[in-house]
Parts: sequence; C-alpha cells; structure tokens
Amino acid sequence: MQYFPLTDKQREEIKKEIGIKDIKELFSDIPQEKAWYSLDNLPNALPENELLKRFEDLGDKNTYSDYLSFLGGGAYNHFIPEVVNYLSNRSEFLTPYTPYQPEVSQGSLQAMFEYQTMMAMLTGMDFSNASLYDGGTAAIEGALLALRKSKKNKILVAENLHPEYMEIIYSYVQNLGIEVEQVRYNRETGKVELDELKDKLNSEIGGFVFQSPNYFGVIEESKEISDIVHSEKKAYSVQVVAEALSLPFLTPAGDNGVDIIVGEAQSFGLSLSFGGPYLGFIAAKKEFLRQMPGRLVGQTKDVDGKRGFVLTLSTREQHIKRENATSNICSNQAWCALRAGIHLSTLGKSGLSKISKLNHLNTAYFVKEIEKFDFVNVKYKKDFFNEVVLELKNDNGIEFLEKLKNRKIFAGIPLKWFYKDADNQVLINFTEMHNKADIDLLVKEIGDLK
Amino acid sequence: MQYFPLTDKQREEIKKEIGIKDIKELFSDIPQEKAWYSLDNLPNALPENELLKRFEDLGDKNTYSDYLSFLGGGAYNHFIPEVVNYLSNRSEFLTPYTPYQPEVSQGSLQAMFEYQTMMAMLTGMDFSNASLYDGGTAAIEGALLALRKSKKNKILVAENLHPEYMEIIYSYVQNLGIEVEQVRYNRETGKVELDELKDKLNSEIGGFVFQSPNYFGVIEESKEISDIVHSEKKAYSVQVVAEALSLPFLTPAGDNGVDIIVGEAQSFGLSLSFGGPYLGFIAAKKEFLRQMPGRLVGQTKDVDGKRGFVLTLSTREQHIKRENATSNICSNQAWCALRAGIHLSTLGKSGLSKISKLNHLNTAYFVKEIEKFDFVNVKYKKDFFNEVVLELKNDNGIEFLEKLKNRKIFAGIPLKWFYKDADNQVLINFTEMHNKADIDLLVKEIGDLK
Amino acid sequence: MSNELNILPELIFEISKEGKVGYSFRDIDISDDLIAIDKSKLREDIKDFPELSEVDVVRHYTNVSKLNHSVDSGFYPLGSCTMKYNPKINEKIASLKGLNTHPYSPTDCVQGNLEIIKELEKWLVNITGMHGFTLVPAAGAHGEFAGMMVIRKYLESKGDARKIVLIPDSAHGTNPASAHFAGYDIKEIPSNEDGVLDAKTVKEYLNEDVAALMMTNPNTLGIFEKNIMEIADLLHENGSLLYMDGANMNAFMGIVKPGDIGADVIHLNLHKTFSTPHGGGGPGSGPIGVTKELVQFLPVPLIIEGKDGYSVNYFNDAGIGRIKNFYGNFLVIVKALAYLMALGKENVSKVAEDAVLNANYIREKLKDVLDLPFKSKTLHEVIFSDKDLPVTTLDIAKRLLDYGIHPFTIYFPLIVHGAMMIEPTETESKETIDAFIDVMKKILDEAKKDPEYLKGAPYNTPVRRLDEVLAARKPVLKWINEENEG
Amino acid sequence: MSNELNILPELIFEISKEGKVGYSFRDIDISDDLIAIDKSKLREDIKDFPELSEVDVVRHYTNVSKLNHSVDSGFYPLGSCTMKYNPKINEKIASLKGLNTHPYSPTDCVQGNLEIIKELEKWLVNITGMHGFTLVPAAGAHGEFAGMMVIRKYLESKGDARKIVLIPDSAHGTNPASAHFAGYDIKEIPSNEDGVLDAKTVKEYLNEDVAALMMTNPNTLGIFEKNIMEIADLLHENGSLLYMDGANMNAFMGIVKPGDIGADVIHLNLHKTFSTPHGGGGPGSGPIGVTKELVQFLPVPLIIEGKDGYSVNYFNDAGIGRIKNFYGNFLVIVKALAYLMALGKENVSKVAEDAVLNANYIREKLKDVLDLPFKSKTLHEVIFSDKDLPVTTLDIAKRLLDYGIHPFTIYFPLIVHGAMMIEPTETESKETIDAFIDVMKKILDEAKKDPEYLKGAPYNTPVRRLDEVLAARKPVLKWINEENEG
Ligand SMILES: Cc1ncc(COP(=O)(O)O)c(C=O)c1O
Ligand SMILES: Cc1ncc(COP(=O)(O)O)c(C=O)c1O
Repeated sequence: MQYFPLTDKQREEIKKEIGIKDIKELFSDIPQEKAWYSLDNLPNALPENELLKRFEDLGDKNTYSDYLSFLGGGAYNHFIPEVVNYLSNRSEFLTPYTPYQPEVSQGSLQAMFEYQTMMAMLTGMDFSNASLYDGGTAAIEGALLALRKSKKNKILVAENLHPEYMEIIYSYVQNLGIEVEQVRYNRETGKVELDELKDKLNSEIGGFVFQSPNYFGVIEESKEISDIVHSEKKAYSVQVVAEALSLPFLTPAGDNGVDIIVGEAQSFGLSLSFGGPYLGFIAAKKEFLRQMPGRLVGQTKDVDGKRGFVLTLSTREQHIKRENATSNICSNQAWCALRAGIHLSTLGKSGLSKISKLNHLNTAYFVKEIEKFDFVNVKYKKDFFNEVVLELKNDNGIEFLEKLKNRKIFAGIPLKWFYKDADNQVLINFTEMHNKADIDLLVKEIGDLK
Repeated sequence: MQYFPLTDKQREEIKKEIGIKDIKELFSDIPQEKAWYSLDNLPNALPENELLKRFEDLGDKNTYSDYLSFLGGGAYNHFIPEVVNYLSNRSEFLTPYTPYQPEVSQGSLQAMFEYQTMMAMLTGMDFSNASLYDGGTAAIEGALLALRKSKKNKILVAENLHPEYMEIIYSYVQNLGIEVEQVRYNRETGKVELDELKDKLNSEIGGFVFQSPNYFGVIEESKEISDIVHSEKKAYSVQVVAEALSLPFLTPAGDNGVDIIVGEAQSFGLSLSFGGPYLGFIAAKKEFLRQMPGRLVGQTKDVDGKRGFVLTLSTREQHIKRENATSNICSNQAWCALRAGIHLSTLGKSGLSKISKLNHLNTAYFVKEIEKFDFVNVKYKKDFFNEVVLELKNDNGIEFLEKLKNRKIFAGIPLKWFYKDADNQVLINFTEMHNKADIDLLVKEIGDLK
Repeated sequence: MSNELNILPELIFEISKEGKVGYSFRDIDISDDLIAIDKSKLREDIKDFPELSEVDVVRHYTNVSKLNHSVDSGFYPLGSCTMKYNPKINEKIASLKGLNTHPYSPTDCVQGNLEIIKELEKWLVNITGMHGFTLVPAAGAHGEFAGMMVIRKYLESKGDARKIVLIPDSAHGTNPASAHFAGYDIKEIPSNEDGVLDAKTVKEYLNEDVAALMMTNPNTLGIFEKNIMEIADLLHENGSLLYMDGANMNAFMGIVKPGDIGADVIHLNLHKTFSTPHGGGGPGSGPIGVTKELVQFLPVPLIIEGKDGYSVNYFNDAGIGRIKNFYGNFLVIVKALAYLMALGKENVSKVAEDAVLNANYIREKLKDVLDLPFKSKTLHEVIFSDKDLPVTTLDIAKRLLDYGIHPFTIYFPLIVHGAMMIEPTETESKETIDAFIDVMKKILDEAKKDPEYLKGAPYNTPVRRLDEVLAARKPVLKWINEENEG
Repeated sequence: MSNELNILPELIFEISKEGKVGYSFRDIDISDDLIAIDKSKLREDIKDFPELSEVDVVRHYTNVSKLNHSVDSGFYPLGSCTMKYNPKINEKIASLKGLNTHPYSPTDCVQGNLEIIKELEKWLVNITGMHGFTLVPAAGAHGEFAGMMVIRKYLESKGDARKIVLIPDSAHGTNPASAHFAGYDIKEIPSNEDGVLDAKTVKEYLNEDVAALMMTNPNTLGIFEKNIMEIADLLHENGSLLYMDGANMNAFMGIVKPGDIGADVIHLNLHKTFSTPHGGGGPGSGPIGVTKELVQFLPVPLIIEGKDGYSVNYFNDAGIGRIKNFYGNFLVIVKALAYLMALGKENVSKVAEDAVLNANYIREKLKDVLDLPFKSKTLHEVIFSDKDLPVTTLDIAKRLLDYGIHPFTIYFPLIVHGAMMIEPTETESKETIDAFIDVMKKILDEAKKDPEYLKGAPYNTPVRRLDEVLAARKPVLKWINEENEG
C-alpha cells in the first residue's frame, strides 16, 4: 500500500527504540476488552486503477450527462476558465493547513487578502472576511452578527428568502432565545411588502434579513429596505445573495445603505459538485469589525519592514474566546475562496460585467419568447436577474418538469417543494452557459406540452 | 482574447516610442505585394468553453470507449499512477525550455540524470542518453551509432524487427550509402535464424540490429546473437526493445553482451495518445560515449563545490558540430523522460517486477486457455513476453478481427499489414490492465466464431 | 526562485492594467433593449477591480503559491491537525465529470452520488460503532454544533433539555463555542495530573442540569481518556450524554470503536483522519455519528437506501432541521471515500498503529532534551514544553522554518505552558522523522550557544517575523488604491 | 522554500529504502507455473533501483521541480525559441479521455483524431500557402531532415539528385546536420553586412550540383531575408529548391505566406510558434509543408479526407517512406490546433504584430546602452553584442538569473561575437518588458561599477556557476551506489 512509508524492518527498529515488543503495548490504555475489532462488513483495499474505475462507474450511474439543464435555486452552472483548476490544484495551495505560521504561508494569506479585497469591491462594503461555509450558514451568521451588534434578540426575515436558508436560520436559532418573524412578499411583484416591513419593525427588532435577487430571482428595493430598517435605532439591514454573479451587474449593497451582506459565491469558480464545497461570504460596514465571525487576514510588516499578511483580530474567535466567540467556525472554505480569487482575476472587470449581463439577457430573451404561449406565464416580469418563476395554467409544476425531463431537459425547480401556494410554479435559471438555441429549444419543448 | 497582454493603449505607446505610425512599417522588408493576406477559409476565434466542447465532440467521434482492446505492436496500454500526471503537469516541469541555463534548470537536469540512471540500471548498460524521439527513430540511431563506431557502412537487420522500425531504417539510410541486409527468422520458433546470421556476417558488417522481445513477442537469444556478432571485429550487436516493460522481467541486455540497446519506453508512464508523444531511449557500453546521439546530462560541481548537473559532451551535437554531429536531433522528448522517471520511481523495484510478471502470466494464461480450440493456434509457444501470434486455420486475420470488432473487441493487429506470408496471423497483446475475466471473454468470443 | 532583491509578488491589484482581458467568451447576441431592470439598479463599473491577461494571472498565482510550505513539500507535524499525505488519485476522482451534478437534479438521476454518500456513511458506521451518520456538516466545528443540537433535541424529547455542558480545560476552542451556539452554558472541568479526566471528578460535576460532557479522545495532549467507559456510565446514570470529539480518530481508528466504549455522539474530521487536503484552511467535512436513540434527530437531508435505489428525505420534523445547504461538502466526501476504499478494511488499524508508532518514536528520541509535561502514555502525538529552555517555544518554531520544516502546533492546549504539540502521522517516513529529530537537537544546541540568534529567527523565509500587534491595532483588511485616496 | 543549509534535494536513489512500495495494484491470480520462459532469461533483481512510497515520490519531484525557472514563473526571452505562454485549456484538452486511443485502432474508430490531424494541416496550409503538410516529424530538426529527403526524392524523380546544399553561416546547427543526414554536402554561404543573403552572392554559389538553399526566415538575427523572392527565382532557374526553416514563423505568420514568396519546403515548430509547452526540452512537433510538385514525396502515413470520412494511406512508394512511428507527436498536434482555434483567423497576424512590436520596443530601449551589431530592421527578436562592455555576455546572462529573469539566448548565432539574442514574444506584457529593460540597465550599471562582482554571478540561484569542463572531462552520467563500489 502506497500510503505507508514505514517498512516492516523500520517498524521493528522503532519498536526496539521505544522498548516495546508488540504494537498493542502502545494502546494499552484503551479498554482491551473492546479493542482490536475487525471490519468484516467492509471491502478490501482497491488498487488505484480499480478505484478510479469504480468512481467512473458511479459517475455513470448519474444519468444526466446529455440533459439540458435550467436548474438554479442557489447553485449555478457557470463558465470556469481552466486556469482556475490548474492554479488552485498546485499542491502549494491545496495541501497546506490554515496559515498559522505566516512566514511560510504568505501564499495562502496573500490570496485570501486579495479575495477579501475583491469581495469588498464587489459588494461595496468596508471589509469582507476570509469565507464562511456556504450561503445558508452565511445567512444565519449575518443575522447573528446584526443581533450581536444591536444587542437585541428578535429579527425579521423576508418570506422570499431561499427556503433552505430559511430552514437553516430556524435550526440555528432554536436554542438561542432568538425570535424570528417573517415579512411577506407581494404576490404581484415578488418583492418584499415594504408596508408590512414597516409595520413589523419596532425597537425590539435587531435587523431585517432579505435576499436580493430573492429566491424568485427578483431584485429587491435594497435601498428603500435599508432606509426603512434604519428608521429604527440599532436595527440593521442584512442582504443575502444566493447568486453572486448578480454582484457585478447590480448597484452594490454598500451604495444602497445595506449594513451586512452575506451569501453564496459558488458562482465564482466552483463547479456544481452536487452541492459542495461552495463558498459562504460575508462583508459589512466597518463598525461590525469586532463582531465579525470567521477569519480575517490583515496586512502588516515584518521585522525588516517588508509587507506581509497574517490572520488577525483573532480575539473574536473560538480558539481565544471559546464560548464567547463570535462564531464557532474554525476550518472554513479557504481553498474555495482561493478559487474565487483566481476566477475573479481571470474574468476581471470586463469579463464579470459581460458575463453577468449575458445572464440577464438570456433570461430576458426567454421571458420575451415564452410570451407567445398563453398557457404559461412569467410571474414577475420586471427586475429579475437570471431566474424567473413560470406559472403554469393547466399543469402542476412537478408534472410539468417530469414531462420535460422525459425530453432530456431539467427545466427547473418546482416551487411546491417549498411553498404551499405554489403548486403550479417552477423556478427557471439561465446562465451564460446557455445559448439562444438552448433557450429556443426549451421554449419549443414547453410549447409542445400544450 | 486572453493570450495578448498588450492593450491597445500600450500598443500606441510602444509605436510612439519606436517612432512608427503604422504597425506595417515594421514589416516593410517583407514583399508588400504578397503581404497582409487574409485567412478566409479558416474559422473565427472560439471562446474557451466552446473550444473544450469542440474537442470533447471530436473525442466522441472516436467510437471505441467501451471496447476491450488487445492491441499492442509497439504501443501498450499500461497502468499509470495518477502521481505521474500530477507531478509532470507542474508548470515548473512543463513550461521551461531545454536546460541551457543550468543554474535555474536543476529541476529538469536532475530529473533527466535520474532518468538516465534508471535506464542504465534497467538495461544493464554503462550509460543512457536523455531521450530520442521514439522507438523507431531510436532503432536507426542505434544502427548509425554502431556504424559510426565500426567505421563501416553495411548493417544486418533481423527480419522480425518491428515493421515500422524497419521502414524507418530503410528511409533513413537511403541517401547515406549504407547497405541494409535482412536476416530471416525461423518460422517455427519465431526467432532469428542464427545460422543465417553467421553466414551473412563478414568483415564489412558493422553490426546486427535485432529486436527482443521481437515483433512477434518472442524473446531472442540475445547472448548468443551478441557472441556471434562479436566474432567479427568491430561489429556490434544492437538490441531493439519495443516493449520497455520487458526490461524489468528479462536478463538485462548488458549481461547478454549487447553493445547498444535502443527502443520505445512509452510503457513507462505515457498514455497511448494515438501514437505520440512517446519516448525513444538509447543506452550503450562506455566506448560509445563520444559517438552517442542526443543530449547527455552529467554531474559536476558549482563554484561553491555543490553538486549540480549540466548538459554535457555537447561537442557531439549539431549546435557545435553542425554537419559532423552524431545526429541532427535537438528538441527531444525530455518531458516524456521525466514522466518515465516519475513512473519508474513510483512503481519502484517491486512494482516493476510484479507488473512485468503479470504481463507475462496473463499472456501465458491466454496461451493455455486458447489451446482448447483446434481452429486457432498460438504460433510461438515458448519465450514470449506479453504478445503472441495467433494463427487461424479457417480465417483470414483481417476478417477475424472485424468479426471480433463487431463484438466490441479490438483483438489485435493483422500481420498481413506487414508480412506477405501472414494472411492468417494476428498479433495479440496482454497487459496488467487485463484481468482473467477479460481474457476469458476474449477466448469465449473467439470460440464463438468457430 | 529567490532573486537579488528578494521582492515579494505584488498584489493582484497592483499589476492590473486598464483594458487587459484574461478570459474569452462568446459575444452577446441579444439586444440591450431587453434589459428588464430599472437603470437605477444597474452598476456602472467595479472600481479598481483587476484587469489582467491570462498569463498575468498564471504568473501571479504561481509565484504567490511558492511562498507556501505544504504537505507536498515537506514535513508538517502540526499537532491536532493530522496533516497526512493527500493521495493524488483522490483529486483525479473528485474531478470526474460524471460526479459533477446539480444538487437539485432529480433523485433518479444522481443515484451514483447518493451511493457515494451512503457508502461513506457505512464505512464510518463500521469504524466508529455508531448507529447512524450524517455527512452534512461542513467541518469539525459544524459537526460539534450539529451534535450538541442533536443531544439537546433528544433531551427535549424526553422533556428535559438541561442547561450545562461539561468541557475539559484541555479542549479545543470549538467545543465550548459550538456548545454555546446550541444554547448551553459551559462548565470547565479539570483533568488530573496524568492529563486525563478522573471519573471521580466527573462525578463531582454531575447534576441534573448537565446535558453532556464533551470529551476529546485521545485528548489534545494525545492521551487516551482511559476512564471513558466509567465516565460514560456515570453520565448515562445521570441522564447525561457523552459527546466525543473525534478529530483525533487517527490515533485509534480500527482499534476501538467509540460506540463500544460509551460515546453517544461523535464527530470526525474528514480533512484530518481521512486524508482530504486542507486547502490552506478548508473546505473540510465534519460528519457526526450517533447512537440508535439519537438517529431520528439528525439534520436533513437524510439519504435512504431502498429496494429501488436511493431516495432523499428532505423533511424530518423530529430532527434538528437543516444546518447547511444541500448534501454537505460533497467533493470532500468523495475524497474521503476514495481514501478508505484504497485503504481497505485490512489497513484501517494500520493507520493508527503507524501514526502512534511514529509519535512515540519522536517522544522517545526527544524526551531527554525537552520537557515532557505529562508522563502518561501518548498515542498519535506528543507534547513537550519549553520549560528550562533558554528560548521559547515560539523561537524554536520559527527556527524550524529556516530548516524547511513546518513547526508543530504551539501554545496549545492552553493547560501546558509553552506547548509544542507534535503529530507526525503515519504517512511520514522514518527518514523524515529522523531528519526532524536531528534538526530539533541542532536547534536546541543553537539555543544554548546563542539564544539571541534564535529570537531573530526565521532568517530564510520569504518574510520574517511579522508584527501581529500592528495588524490587529490598525487593521488593514483590503487593498486600498492609494491613487484614489490621494 | 529556502532553508538554513540551502541543501539541494537528494537524488531519488539516495532516498530509496529497501522494502518501500509506492504503487498499488491487484495481486497476481495466475500461477507462476505458467511462466513460459527459460529461467536463464529471467532477471533476478534490478539492483539499486528506487524503492519509495508515494509521498516520497511526490515530495521528491515537487521539490526538484522548484529548482526550475519556467514560463509560468517569469520572463523567458530565449531568442530563437519563442517561449510564449502555454494556455492551460490546451493541457486539459490534450488530457481528454476520448482522444486517448491506440494508434492501431481501426480507422473508423478514430475519425475524431484523424479529423484533428487534418484540421491542423488545413490551418497550416492556409497560414503558409504551401500545398500540403505532414505532421509526422517529431521536432524541427526532424522536419528539416524530412524536408531535405523530400527535396532529394523530388530531384531524383527528375533524374538529378545533386550533391550540395547551401546554408547561410548564421543558420541553426540542425540545418547542416539534417541536410547531412539526407545525404548532402554542405556549403556555407555568407550573409552580407546587413545580415541577410544577397541575391548576387547566392548566384555565385549556384551551379548544377546545388540541390537547395536552406534559408531561415526571418533569419537567426531576427532579420527578414528581404531578397527571398529574387533568390527563389535564381534557385528555381537553376533547378534548385528553396527550403525555408520556419522555426521563426512567429515573426510573420498571418502577414505573408512563405509559399507566396518562393519557399518550396518549410518546417514549422509547433512547440514554438504554436504555443505548445516545451517540457524542458521536448516533445516538440515539426510539421513540414511543401508545394504541389512535392506533395507526392511526403512521408507516410498520409491522412486522406474522403466522402465517407477519413482514411489513412500507410504506403506510398513514391515518397520518402516512414520516418517515425505512427502519426507524429499527436498530443502536441492537439494542443497546437486548440491554440489556433482559440486564436481564430482574425488573430493570427496579431501574434506576429505584437511579437515584433515587443521586440522592437526592447531594441529601441536598449540600443543606446548595448551594441547592435546589425542595424537592419528586425522582426520578432533583437540581437545585441557584448562589444565594449567591461563584462561578457555570459556574465550578464548569469546576473539576470539573480533578478529572477531567464536570460536570452547567448553566443548564437555564431557570426555575432558575444551575441545576446532577445525574443520577448507577443505573450509578454509591457510591464514585464519594462521591468526587464530596467534590470538590464541596472546590470550594465553594476558592470561598470564592479565588473568582478558580475563575473561571480549568479549569487541567488539553487546552484551557482557550474563547472562544465569538469562535467565533460570526467563524465558522470549516472548515479553510482558508492556502497557497492567500496
Ligand atoms: C480536537 C479538535 N476539535 C475540533 C476541531 C475543529 O475542526 P474544524 O476546524 O474542522 O472545524 C479541531 C480542528 O482544529 C480539533 O483539532
Ligand atoms: C531556427 C531553428 N531551426 C531549427 C530548430 C530545431 O528545432 P527542434 O529543436 O525542434 O529540433 C530550432 C530550434 O532550436 C531553431 O531555432
């Protein structure tokens, strides 16, 4: 077996050195009556070529490869330049630990500092951390950050937040004495009911968590929302973004007065990978610095005056503050953030603008083309980014999607999964990976279903 | 386009610096009446994702992926540990030039020195060069080396040398005043007719080029052959090896008295790749040093006394000796030799022994199993390595293979392609990539053809 | 490649140049007229964002990467981190196109991926003796949180949520933090002079408010908590549960099953014990295993193996709910399964044996030159302290950098003054370990002869000691374009 | 990572340890009894052969690789070598499983691969204006050999093989060597004071024994052979042919077609002009293109495009026969085609334009501080000499290493004393080139102030100046196990 560099002879030499005869002596503290079991239900070692074959076969069991897919809903199929794979797989980036020894970790640290800067630029915020687990956990971290800062324990959450993120928030708060109240969305526009937000806001509320573009793909009125929230003292607006590629296209959260922005940055150089690893991000205004969860990389100088980078402000973190830490997060998604940094650098200013715009235009093209059918209807026709809700007049969403699946199209996500009143609605995503022909085909196949 | 780092603005700046208005001014020495053509017949730039898709589609046009293959004949499907890909693709190894500046090329140089050492060990010779193009060109380089050393211009070549290598030898010598004469092989044993070799050998002959294992997979009597050749003064035995994986299994050429060994080392870590790039090797006794073709890496010291490596003995080479060089080769197959070095290090002593033995045993297993059919016959039943010739009693080779191809098996190579008297013979190769079930299936399908 | 001026790579923003393009993508063939968003919502320009060509990006990240030490370049005996070699075939497998599916693909179209998850669950169940697993948690701390939530849910289901979790003073900081986020108050419990928990002490701390004890085993001193079964009995008698932090499972996997010695909940770190690369800080994966009684409280989604293949249960009212999107860090799961399948059942215990052998070898060889604060038997790691040395643990760590060796973990656990926590793992050769021992002795010699010199170390790294106080006092967390500022 | 002792990696043999195993493969399930070879022919043991575990191999080659400078780490202006950036997508494409077929697969099962070959032939035909191409040659020199063989075959077919090939004094060494192996005698022909061939001079050298002139264009001074059409006419009138060494095609591809200005045969270096990585010395690919009259003499195999797809012609009695196994260095061909398809017809000439622009920029910026031996216009490279400098070209080259820059080609072509042959290529940014210019000026300053210091350069490389004389005088071409020797 190639993963054990000790030879039997060396094992004997070592045993002799440490004065034991039998390896079991080293484990004598372990309850012997329970020890030295065997693993009968498991398979024997597989040699490398058979191992590879086995996983190739498992891949073949995922029968989808030639399907046209319009699945989104928090996980998006975007173009990833090959340099992202090539560079991130350098073992210098892939195989070190967290940069605890900065003198030999400037590679990771500089890449993280650059990532933090790019995220701050994209969100228009004062600073970003070095990553969180994913979009869903970032949402709750954002909510908790607002509450810590406000020193309150009640928070408003928009009903049209990604349903999984919503579930995660409810899971996390269940034992923390935090109250969550939902603010409904308008059934016509798909956007948060601002009146209801105003109504529900009061001095006990520490913040409002809303998603934009929201789960239906619709861009919220972030500025108005923030203004409303700020009408209450020590209440903060927390914007969630599940589709980070919207950032280069839309007015930055910072300009809209948002206090904290969190979300999922899978769209920046991470493949779909059945849902992970992805990349949670969080960025905020300066005043949240000391309450920020997760790692931060900061710039400093070495003894010779050279610029260098270190993990900093760690007095917020669990290894120092233990139960009083701002979060329990330790290992984060550093390598995913590295990939995001490479991806963003490669696309660059113009590439990001172009590709995010193409996402919108493809979606807009679909909206235009599908108009010709009267048995389906795009529900929110304005201010969508790259996703729309399609309402079906004579079909239920799950059956509709099943029919298209039989035509080798994954046409979207049935909203019924998450919303009781959305039996006949499906969520459809368009990215730059679709061309006109793909969209035309989808429209045609939908037309054929009539 | 991502491959042009100059911006238009910078282009203008540079033009200004060098005092031109129009880029065409720089090309004014070029006959203007012929210049500035357009490439109308060619396609426009493809963006990266479409480029990848295009080649994936081309791969799909190679319809073979689930076929069982027993094709060999100088190109073999062997196990390649993933570390070979991973390490050889490090850009430090992939993107430098020939190590002309040794101070910043110790990586390439050390790897080549290690490769040379391993090849010398495997062949049992005094030294190896740093690579040649492939097995076929190595064969002619070996022949020419023998002739240079002998100062003669006639050479004997075994009839059962790889037919492509034979063709290459004839092509190369056509204008060099070198005479080539063939020595027949024995139709019973598949080996060189030693009596004919003795007969044809005379003082005008500079050497004898033979292959072992030969084209039919049969191991020659290298020692006897060398003894016979050496009975003539200044005549050298040149062993060709098309299947380098035989080296770890068989008595080394050096021990058999062979003077020069050349061949194809594709089996050491290079994928089939439709025939290239592969790896030509050449190793020889000490006395051939000054006549060796190609690059040599040698050990030396730097000014501080540290060990280091350099390209050496280059006074043999074209950039110094020009038309009097020992060969015209300049760029060689350095990266393939690097891969071979990594591959050989990973398999190591025990892995090489085990895998080469398994090649032989799989072949032997086939020979045993196929015995039960009387309408086919293994022609040379002794001293094969991992290839055998199957003789068909009622079929012609091409039709036989076509029938098996219809059963999704590439069963081998029709010898008719190369030998007039071999209409009913096919060459079948077995490697460690086959398991018993594969061989059983082949036998069964052959049986079904009856 | 070092160069005359030893200049570090600039920041990517500093090499950016207006108008450069590093990607290629087809032109847009749809008219801007279709834009369906209010102009006011659209962004103008991403100010100062990098503009580079492909070659610029490649050179930048290639040269930046060279500033890192990594497992692939040398010894990395970072205690508590199990920095073992990461097999290359696993990277290849994780990149297979066939596995790269959308998480919302119809279940019947992702049977291969669901099988991968279920297979790894089986391996972990068999190795740990727990009844069921979830692979959803994104890292160890996330697993701890999930595990403590499960415990709470279980106790609540019995009508008695309780308030307190006991945590030894040597525990990793994530333990108290995670328990806290599950809504518990933490009570620290001391270990004895042998570095382990006494059953007697535990008993003293137990009362009807104690929900659980979080025990790391082997603990962060590398010592097996030998009273674990007795302690588990005490806990169970008290209606409390035993949470085992299994981040150190490399010490005894295949040798004893935590489920057999009293653990009710355990988390594992796939990015440690199961050899997935750490990527400079993540992604990890922190599956949790639980006993039969607790299985129903695991987070969703749950993968169900049925006659017609695998299905997914997205909702489970009894459970703690959802704690992460989708199915966890799937590609990390893939790599861990590939690792285990390559290992095979016959080699699981060999991992622990060699890891412990190597650690004890280091202990033996350095115990005469370094202070050993605890004399108990240690398993996969060994802890020394800087007691009686003319220099500090930090100085030694920094000096190791000059010799191309990554230092051990320093100043953890907090209960050892000047701790040096050395974990070699089973993937290190005796040659490497011997070389490390030699260097350590050499450094201790240097320390005696010229302690001042060591305080200046490192000397041969891309940067030298960094001013961490400055970084924290005047935080600079992003690059600022000084041209704009001026 | 540098370390205190600055120790270089040991040789792989020196870290080998008996009994280590670095691979995994299934056990053999067939009895040794079946061995069908005489015992006497079987090998015992491969003495001293490496025995390592996977982690040893990975660390060894990782650390060895770090001793290299490469295109991905910095500027590499090696004249005559066109060290341009190698796009990463091409590596991905070359690794596609679908392309990895056996060369003897039935033709109908490799239509994709044959299409790739034919497609690249088409690109090259269109770019060069030649009538037909073969992609078989493994490198430039191999292409030259094939090209000269074709010329000879053609002349023979007209009953007049001739004896002599004219080659300019500035030519690359492969030219005379290749012509020699095609059976020709070489006659060197001088270039004029402008660095190019005069038609008049050529005329003087022409007689009925002259088979061809081998002309590198632009020549190795980077100068376009502006008399090429006149010279071609003279040759053709004399019944001789014009062979063009196209290794420098980066200078004018897309701008003029060699076939339009008189070339009868041309070879291209895919590993230069078409961006395939050089791999530390190869593999390359050196296709040759020929005029209509010569097509029938090309080597086999020939790919034929027909109505029903592609077929292969393995035999062609008229031609020069076979010069290499199979279809050439196929994966290099794949990368070159991917490069061209990414470039697109609209960008082919832009390559040359930017390459020439960059070279002329360097020329402009350094011409006042370095001697320019030829004043003629230069295209993609510029040559300076060390005339009037207090140090030599070698010293400057070695000093560049200290600044992390790979030196230019030195002492070539031989006709320039102390040549510095600088070729930046189009894939270098202005920033990189400006930095190079600054460093060059700095070094020239250093040379003035302290020439002795430069003679000691490099100072910051893994090894310093190496004793090449020692290497050649006492050749050590392999590692020797001294334990065995003693
Ligand atoms: C003992 C112990 N517990 C928990 C953790 C936390 O794991 P993670 O970093 O994956 O969240 C660690 C990792 O540092 C650890 O060593
Ligand atoms: C002008 C010229 N001709 C021919 C060659 C030979 O090419 P190769 O090294 O590919 O054989 C070279 C490469 O160095 C060259 O620069």
